[in-house]
Formats: sequence, C-alpha cells, structure tokens
Amino acid sequence: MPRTALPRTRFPRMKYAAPSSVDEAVGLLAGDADARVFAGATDLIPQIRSGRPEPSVLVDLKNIDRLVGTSESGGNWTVGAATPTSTLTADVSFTDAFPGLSEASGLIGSDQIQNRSSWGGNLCNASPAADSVPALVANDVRAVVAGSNGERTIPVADVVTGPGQTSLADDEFIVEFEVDAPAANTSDAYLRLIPRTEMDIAVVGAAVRVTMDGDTCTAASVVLGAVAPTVVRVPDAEAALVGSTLDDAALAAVADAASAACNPIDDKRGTIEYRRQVAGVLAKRAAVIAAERANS
Amino acid sequence: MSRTHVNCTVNGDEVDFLASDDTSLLDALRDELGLTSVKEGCGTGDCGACSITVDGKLNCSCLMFAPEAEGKSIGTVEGLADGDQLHPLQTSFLEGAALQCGICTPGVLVAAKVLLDENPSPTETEIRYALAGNLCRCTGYDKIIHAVQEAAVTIGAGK
Amino acid sequence: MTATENRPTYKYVGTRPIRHDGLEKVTGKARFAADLNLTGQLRGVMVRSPHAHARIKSIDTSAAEAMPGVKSVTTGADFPDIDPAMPAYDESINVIARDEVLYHGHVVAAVAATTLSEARAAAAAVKVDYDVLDPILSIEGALEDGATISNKSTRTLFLGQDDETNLASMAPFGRGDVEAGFAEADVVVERFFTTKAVHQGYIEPHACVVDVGQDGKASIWASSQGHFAVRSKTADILGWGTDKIKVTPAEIGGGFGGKTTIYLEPIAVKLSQKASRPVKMVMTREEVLRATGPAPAAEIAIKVGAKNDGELTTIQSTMKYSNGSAKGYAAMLGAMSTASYKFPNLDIQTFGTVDNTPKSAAYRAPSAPQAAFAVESCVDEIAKILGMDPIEIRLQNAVIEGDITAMGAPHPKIGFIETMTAIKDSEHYNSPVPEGAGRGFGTGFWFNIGEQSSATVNLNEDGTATVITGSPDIGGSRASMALMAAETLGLDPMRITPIIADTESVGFTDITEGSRATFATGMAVTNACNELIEQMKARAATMRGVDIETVDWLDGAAIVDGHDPLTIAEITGQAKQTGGPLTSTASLNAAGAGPSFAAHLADVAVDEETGVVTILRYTAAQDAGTAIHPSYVEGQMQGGSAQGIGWALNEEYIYSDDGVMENASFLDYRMPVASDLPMLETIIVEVPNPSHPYGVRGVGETGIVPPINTIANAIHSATGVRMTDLPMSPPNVLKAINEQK
Amino acid sequence: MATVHLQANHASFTDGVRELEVDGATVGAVIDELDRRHPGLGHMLRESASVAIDGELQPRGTFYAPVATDADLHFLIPITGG
Repeated sequence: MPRTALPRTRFPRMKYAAPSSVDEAVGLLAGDADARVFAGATDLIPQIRSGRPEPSVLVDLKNIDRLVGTSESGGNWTVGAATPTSTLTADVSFTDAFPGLSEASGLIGSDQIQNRSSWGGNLCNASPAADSVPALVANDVRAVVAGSNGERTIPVADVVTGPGQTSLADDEFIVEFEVDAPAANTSDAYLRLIPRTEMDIAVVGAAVRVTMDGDTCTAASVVLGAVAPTVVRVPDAEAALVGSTLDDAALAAVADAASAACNPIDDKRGTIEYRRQVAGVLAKRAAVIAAERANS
Repeated sequence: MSRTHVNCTVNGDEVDFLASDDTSLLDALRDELGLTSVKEGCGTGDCGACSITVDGKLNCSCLMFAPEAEGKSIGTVEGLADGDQLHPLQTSFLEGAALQCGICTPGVLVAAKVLLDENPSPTETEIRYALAGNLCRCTGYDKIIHAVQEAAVTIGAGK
Repeated sequence: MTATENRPTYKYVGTRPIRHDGLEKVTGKARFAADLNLTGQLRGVMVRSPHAHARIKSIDTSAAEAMPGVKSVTTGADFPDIDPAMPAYDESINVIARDEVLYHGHVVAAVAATTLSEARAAAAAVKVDYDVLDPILSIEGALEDGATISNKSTRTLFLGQDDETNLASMAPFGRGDVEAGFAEADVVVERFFTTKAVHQGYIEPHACVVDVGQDGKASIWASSQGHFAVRSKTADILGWGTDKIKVTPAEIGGGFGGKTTIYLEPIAVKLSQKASRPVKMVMTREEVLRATGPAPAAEIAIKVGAKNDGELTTIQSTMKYSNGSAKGYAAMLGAMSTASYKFPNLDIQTFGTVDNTPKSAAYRAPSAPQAAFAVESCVDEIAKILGMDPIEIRLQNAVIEGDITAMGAPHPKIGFIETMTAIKDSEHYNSPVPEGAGRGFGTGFWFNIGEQSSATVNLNEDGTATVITGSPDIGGSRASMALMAAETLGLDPMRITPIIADTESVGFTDITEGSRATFATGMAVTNACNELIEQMKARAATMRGVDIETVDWLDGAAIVDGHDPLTIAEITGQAKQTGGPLTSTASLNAAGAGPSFAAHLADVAVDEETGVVTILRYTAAQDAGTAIHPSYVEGQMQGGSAQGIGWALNEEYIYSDDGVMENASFLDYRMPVASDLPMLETIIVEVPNPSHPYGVRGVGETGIVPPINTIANAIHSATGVRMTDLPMSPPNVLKAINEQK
Repeated sequence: MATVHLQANHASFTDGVRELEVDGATVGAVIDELDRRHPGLGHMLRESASVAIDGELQPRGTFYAPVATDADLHFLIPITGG
C-alpha cells in the first residue's frame, strides 16, 4: 500500500510536558501508553511528519538534571542520556579517552543536529544505522533504565531488538550511560561510509576497540552498524585480530569476517553487495586506526 | 487544543507568545512573532534554512517544539546587525556576492556567526563542515566560503 | 579571472557594485511568497493521489466540508475542460487531475481552513474512490508492445495521426552518410548511457497567497520565474480573462527552470473565491520532490567514429528521454546538444516518452547535460585511444560561426574555441595532476533565447533613475539591469533603483528562463535609456536655446559648444519648465540570442575500495559574451557547476515498483553540501554577442552541462573505468571497478 | 523563392519532405503557403516552432519578420530553457 503523499507539518492533539525529575517522567509514561519521551526530537519530528502515529504526550527529558551532563571519576564516565553529542565531542578529556566513541557521536548530523542529538535518542530510535551504537557496544557501555519498577542497568547491546524496536517497557526510558575506563594501551575508532561528506545516514558503520601489547593485539571488539537489523558484533574478526600484529593477513581475515557477518538489505541507501564489501574495508581500516591510537 | 504560554528572549528582547503544543518553534517564530527570516526549506532538519541560536547554540527551529523555547535566549538573523551597523558577515556577503536568491542566506549567516564566535580563524575545511547543515543551491558555496573567511579577517583585525 | 576578446571598454558594465536587493536579503527583511500574510487568511492544503496511475471513480468531499475550520473545498470538476490539442491542456491537468491521476502525488482536490492543521485534517477526510491502473515507470516500460497507456490524452498528432500512445515525440535528425562515415573511420566507439530523473532542488518550496475580492478579481502574490506567465497560465486554466488577475512577484528562492510552470495558483484562486477569504498555500519539501517537475531520465545509445588524425567523422545515436506524465520536447532538445562538433555525418533518432512520473520541467539547459554526457564521454574515449590531448581533439573539431547545428541551422558567432583555449592556458591545466588522482576535461553549451521583455525608465527630479522591469531576479539581475542603464545614461548605478513591477505596472515580459533576462530585458532597458537621452538632448536644447542637432550626449551630460555640460540632475531639475517628467518605455521581442559555450576541468580522487569520488580541484570557463556584473556571472557558473556535480555523483529519483518516490527528502535526495565541494574556480571568456548592445549572451544555463561528462572523464583517468550510468555514486562506482577487475 | 528547412516532426505533414522552395514576403506568409500545400502544418509551425532566418534565431511568434527572396528559413523545435 503506497504511503500517503499528504504532507504534515503540525502535530494535532499532542501535549507537551517537561518534567524536572525521573519520577515525574515515569509517572507521565505510566499513566499513558501513547506518551513518548524525547530529547532532541531530531528523529521524532521527521517521523511524525512522514505519517507515523502521533504521541499523546511529548515528554521532554532535557529539564531533568540527571539526564543532561557528564561526570568522570577514576576514568569511569557517566553520561546523561539526553546530553547533546556536541558536549561530548567538545570535551577534550572524554575525547582523549574514547576517540572512536567521540567521533561516532560527532557524526550524528550537522552542527545544528549535534546540539540536539544524544546517545539516548540515537540508541532508542533503534535505527540499524545509528552511528553511536556500534561504538557504544564496542566499548561495553551500560544503560541505566528507569521505570515504574525502579531502575535497572543493562548492556547497550541488549537495548535494541530490531528496527524501531527496543527491550524497554512503555514506561521505561534511559537515564544515563556508564562507560568504564579503558584498560591500558586500549583505544577505539569508528568509521562510516556515506555518499556525501555530511548530512547522510550511514550506509555502513564499523567500530573497533583494541588493546595492544607492543605490536601485538591482546584484546579486540569489532562491531558493525547498518548491515543488519541490529548492530553486529563480529567474533571472527576479533579472533583474527587477537594475537596478531595487524599484518596484512590478519587484516584480510578481519575484512572477510566482517563481510561474512553482514545480513544487510537492498535499499535507497545501498545494496547488499556494496554493504558487505565496504563493511570489510571499514572494519580493517578502523582496526589500524584504533591500534595506532592504543600505542600512542 | 491546549496552548502554552511561552516566555523567552528573542534577539535580546523579552517576548512571550501562546503556542499550541503541536507547533514547531519555526512556525511560532514566523506566525506568532513575525520573524520571517527563519525559513522552512524542508521541515526535517536537512537544509538549515530555519537555523537559529538557542542560548548561543546552533539549532534547526523546525526540529524544536515551540514550548521548548521557555526561558531560552533565541537568536535570528534579524538580530545580527547592531542597529544600522551591519555585522562583518553581512558586509562580506554583500561585497563578496555570496548570495543569489537569498532564501538560504539568513540560516547561513546564523551558522557562520556561531562558527566565528567559537573559532575566530577557521580553515576552509572547518568552514565547509560548519556550514554542511545549510544547503545552498545557487552559489556552489564558493563565494560563501570566501565571504566567511573575509569576515573572519575583518573581525580579527577589529580586536 | 577573465579572458576577454577586445571589446569596448565600459565605465560601469563589468564592475562589481553591491546588488540593490542585497541589504534586505542579509538582514532577513526580503519577502518571499511564504512570508506574506493577509488579514483573514486561510491555509490551503492539497489532496494528493496515493497511486501512481488510477482512474478517479468518485470524490466525496462532504465529510471534509463538515470539519471544523473548513471554509472551502475544490476538485477538478470546478475547472473548465481544455482541448487536449491546446498547449494549456497538460498544464491544466497537471495542476489538478480530472478523471485520471497520472503520478503519485498528483493533486485531486484541495481544502482551505482557518488553520493549517485543520486544513490537513480535512484534506485527509476527502474520500476518493480510485480504479488503480498499471503505472508506467520507465522508458522501456513506456515503449513496450502493448504497454498500458500512461496518459490517455497523449496522441500521435506529431505523426500526423491521432492514436493513443506513450510517445511524446519521435523525430530523426540527420545529415551526410553515416554508413560511409563509419566506413572511413579508423576508430569507432559505441556506448550506452543512462541517467535518472533529478530535481532542480531550489531551497524555497512553491508558495503563493491569493485574494479574490468581491469584484471577482484575483490578486496573487507568488514565487515564480515569470509572474506574467503565472497570470496567463492561471487565466487559461480557470478560463478567466487576464484583466481578472493581478500577479505581484514575491522574491523567488531559487528556480533553475522549476518555477517556469505553475502548480498552486489556480487552485488557491478557486479556494479563495469559494471562501471569500485570502488563501495561502505553501508546499512541503516532500510535495516539492514528489509532485513538481524533475529533469527527465534518459537512455542514450551512441556510436562515434573518428579518423586517426582526430577528425570526428560520424555520430549515430538513439536518444530516449522521459517527459514524465505529459508531452514534451525533451528528447529533441537533447539531440540539439550534439552541435558542439562539426560531424559531417550525423544520424540521431529521438524518442520522447510519457509515463506515470511527475510532468518534467525545465532544468538549466534542459536535456543538454544527458546528451553531452554521452557525446563528451565518447570524444574523451577516442582521444585516449588515439593518444591525443582531450582539448586538442576538440579544438580540431569544434564548431565555429557558420557551422551547422544538429537542426540544420548555422551557428551565429560563438566562443567555443576561445573557451577551451582559456582552460588550456589555465594554471590548473598546466599544473601536474595530484598523486593518485585523475583529471577530466569536458564541455557543453546552450542556445539561449530572446523573447518578449518590457522596461520603463523614469528619471527623477534630482537626477536619480528608476528602472522598472517584469523579469523576476533569480540571481542578481536587478544589478545587471542597473549597470546597463548606468552605462547607457552615464549615471552611477547606485543612483539607479531597479524595480520588478507587478503585471499591471509594467509591460508584458516573458519568463526568466533560457538565460534571457540580462539579454532581452537588458536590451529593453538599454533602448528605453537611449530614448531618454534623446529626450534630454531636446530639453538641453530648450534650456540652452539652441537647435537639438547641436546637442551632443557625452558621459552623462548634454554638451553644447560654448556652454558647460548639462548634467542629468540639471536637466531633470528643470523638467517642469521644459515639458514635464522624463520617462521612457521600451518593449521588444528579442532576436539574436547568442549560444554560450563552457569548458570544465576537474581533478578527482577515487577510493577504489569504497567507490567514493572526491573532487580535489575544479575549474570552469564559459563565454559570457560580455559579463555585465562579473560576480554574478561567476555565481551562475559556480551554481551550475555545483548542480552538475550533484547530478553526476549522488542525485537521483528512486521509485518503488508501485511508482512511489522513496527518497523524497533532502536527507536521501542528496544535493551537494558545502563539505562535498572544493573552491570552484572560474574563467569568464568574453566573445561579445553582436546582436546585443553590450554583447550579452546569457550565462545561466550552460554551467550545468559539462560537469557530468567532465567528472566521468576524470574518473576514467583515475581508474580506467568508463562510467556510463548516473549517478556515479559510491555503490555504482565500486560496482564498475569490481566488474573491470 | 526562400528555401525552407523542416524538422522531422514537421515533415510528417509533407510525406517526409524536409526542404522546400516557398514564396512569401514574411515568415507568416511562408507558413500560410506551407499550410495551403500541407494542411495542418501551419498550425504546428505557429503553435510549436522557433524559426531561424539565415541563421539568426528569431523569438517564438515572429510571423511578420521579412523574408528575402533568397533567404534560408529553418523551422526548429521550440527552444526554451531553465
């Protein structure tokens, strides 16, 4: 059934609410299944324009102190779920500690979007192409989720279950993220392919984190985006890296493993063949960058 | 339909307006406050014609709900000039012929102002990425980039 | 940088004053159509077809009419039927469907209500019962035996017959003997090229505000490339007289050909008339992409022969262009674009098709970029086979004045050789190709047109002047009008106020298209100013008490021997005593438009593992005839280049099997952003057009023609891969690289 | 006699003949004569054709332009632009 060509720029019925505490927000969600939380609305508003069902209540999370801002102690970071990604990319100590996570966050749209986009929104929009998610997973980041039954902490990898689908209950939302200090000689990198240099959705994304002992890789995580319904962790690529010096053979194995791990679709942004081939290329290139960073 | 009473400052003036909760800040600025320099080119945050500053940060007003402006300081191109004294960017755009049809110009000027406030002497590449969220279909960007570079020099010399 | 053939030196023409409308545009005060609001204004919203092709069985508007805030509703039944043989027919059914919808997003009804959200809700409540038909979505689909007829009003009249067809045109162009030509050729290159539909991409969506008064007269404020055309087209579609319609031009936020036609105005008039209230209609970006004219998709089979010495002997081609849902000349316009080279033997078969995609509209040098992609790629390939320099082989075969075009008519004076020579002499061409990159050269041209223009020039009592024309300013034409008036009168351009007047305040003026405004309207301005000089000489004779024959005009003053010169201000200051105000009007239908040629040079890097093409350096040279305001000539060259680069690399319409455009947003319809492009270097070549008082050719169109073939040739230099399908996007380039390995 | 050159889409009215000798003091007179010989062609040339007289492109709708006895007339498809 063709989509309607009827345009929409306004959102009838919807009410706006800006709670100032987590409990207040949970209350709003618990009372109304059609209520929806948002931070930057950079995905929400275009979705409503394109005809998705309109929420009854728009719950703006940006007025809750805990959801906006970052804190660091002993190299471990806590990042509010609605913190603008421009705050993270502008934070030198954060970017030094997690260069790949920072560059992935900084790739979510233009400067205009960067001042609105957040990890919480990028993750819960549950797009397979979300730029920050592969890097969050590669860094084993955890999400603190609040709801009627209190709070729980889960790996970011367990949040998205499919395109537009999350494991969060209707009355739950992410409050903050916990990022552990990286081990010694560990760093990360994120690369994505878009047809333009900006303002595009990733056709393929690849995040790699490695721990190096001299020239030898002792630990690795390789995570792909936009090549399957959810982000894909690639154990075979990780195995190919661990114990290697990232020599050509190892990198070729990484590329093959990454291509093999893809389960992509043909769509307006890329073909299956293209996504498979480029996933290997980006995984290989990201591994080299991460290793250089780990040793510097 | 419920309407929210919103208080904010726009280009330094305290203003208030009523906006139904389903209104975008773009529509509120244009229809309630008459700030028609803020243009709708796409309504999805992809063209930057509706660019404004919110507490000094660059935003697409089409991606904000009007009530989100409560207590915020909004800036548009109407506030760029100081009385009859044009901002150096406005002067360099005029002298450098950095506009043709002019529909994207207000948004480009707002984005360029934010860039120069944060980075007084940007490289060409930095300017191009800072303006990547502002589509222009007339100029090929060349004269826009040159005009921003020119304004950076003028502002630097003035300090 | 400018390369100039010796032409007269001017005092003002060729200078770069600040444009007269600039201040309003950098302060946000400029009023575009969507910025206007009238008291009691309603908002109008279209009801659009969810099907690409269907018969309308019935439309029930009763539910919509009963909804809150709704003041009027209209359907195709409110509009007169027009004879399909008349030019206005296609425009009329494109504005609002009658019994058949021809593409997804085709308007079937419209609603006006007190608020936009009420209007949208009501539009959604209009019930349309469709009988869905097979959509024709491709050129092959349209030409298949037994294909569904995509638009039953399309007839074979162009063949002197009257049958249903999916063909809009079918015409050969030819000369010489191609068989003999190929027989004597040492090298023959044969290729098949395809291009997708692309959009003009103006940032301002179509918009208008309409108020039909109690006297039944419609006042229209609209964004268009020609407000007189908005008046005549709206009158035709409504069956009204032009005296019942006044159109005031708003500032236009980009057109590039896409605003030479109309979509909203007749419907807004109907909604306003029924509601007795003003109505504003503004398209969304999605509506613009789904339902306003893209440039045609094309399929071009081509075979070019050459001798070992580089002489291009023969071209044979079959050019197929989609016109979208209505008739057009797209394919024939494409064939004309092969007129860059002498080609003693030429055989081009053209086929224009009609399908169930939006009615195509003009886009900068319509149909030329597609054809030039094919021709210039083959010429580049032949040069590489023969080991010749890509500029040398073109210089050897380039057309000059008197050479015959594909249509048989000879070329007037043109600057093709001079333009290519400017690139050959450029620092860019003479610098080494960057490590690992490839360099490409390509060319293109457009004929340009003249047509009707009017201008009124008033001299004010203090010696300032007002220049009033009917040509909307889409890229700095106010400044060029003022400069030509300044040069003719000898008056500082900053003392001249250029105005674009409504349809009741200036003489009829055709659309700003075909690069005609500075050429034709500029000619009218110049004529009016020359007439004013005669008037001022007469006034000076009166003031000095001498015979008019003894009065000369020099440098903005009347010269009478033995007296001080009389300045314009002195003459206008005495106008009351010497016969009243000084004013002059000139109108014309301009002949002798001069073709403008361009040559482009690009250095590109190709990531052979991802197919990503990066443009490292770009230079464009173009013959402007005379550059009235060089900054805006450069602007036209740079804008055309950027649009051509977007067309080459990433822009395309992507349709689902049921004819729904899948990328109807600026996120997925990928126009170049600032970080995609390098600086766009320009070289203005000036080979004056003898048919214009200041040698103007018009520069708007040509810049978009060379980029596609220039970049394709550069990609070949970098990778050895010959790209024949657009866009040359990362997936398509990587696929071509893989296939070559 | 002026020499008239037609495009193929016009020649469908002339059984494929693309070049004709025609008398006429103006473009309009030439079109009228062509229409007399080939009914329907006149309407097509008036509605949808540009004309070049001895190589100079005339604006659409110029029917009173003088035609010299030895003139070369090319009827072209209507040239427009963006």
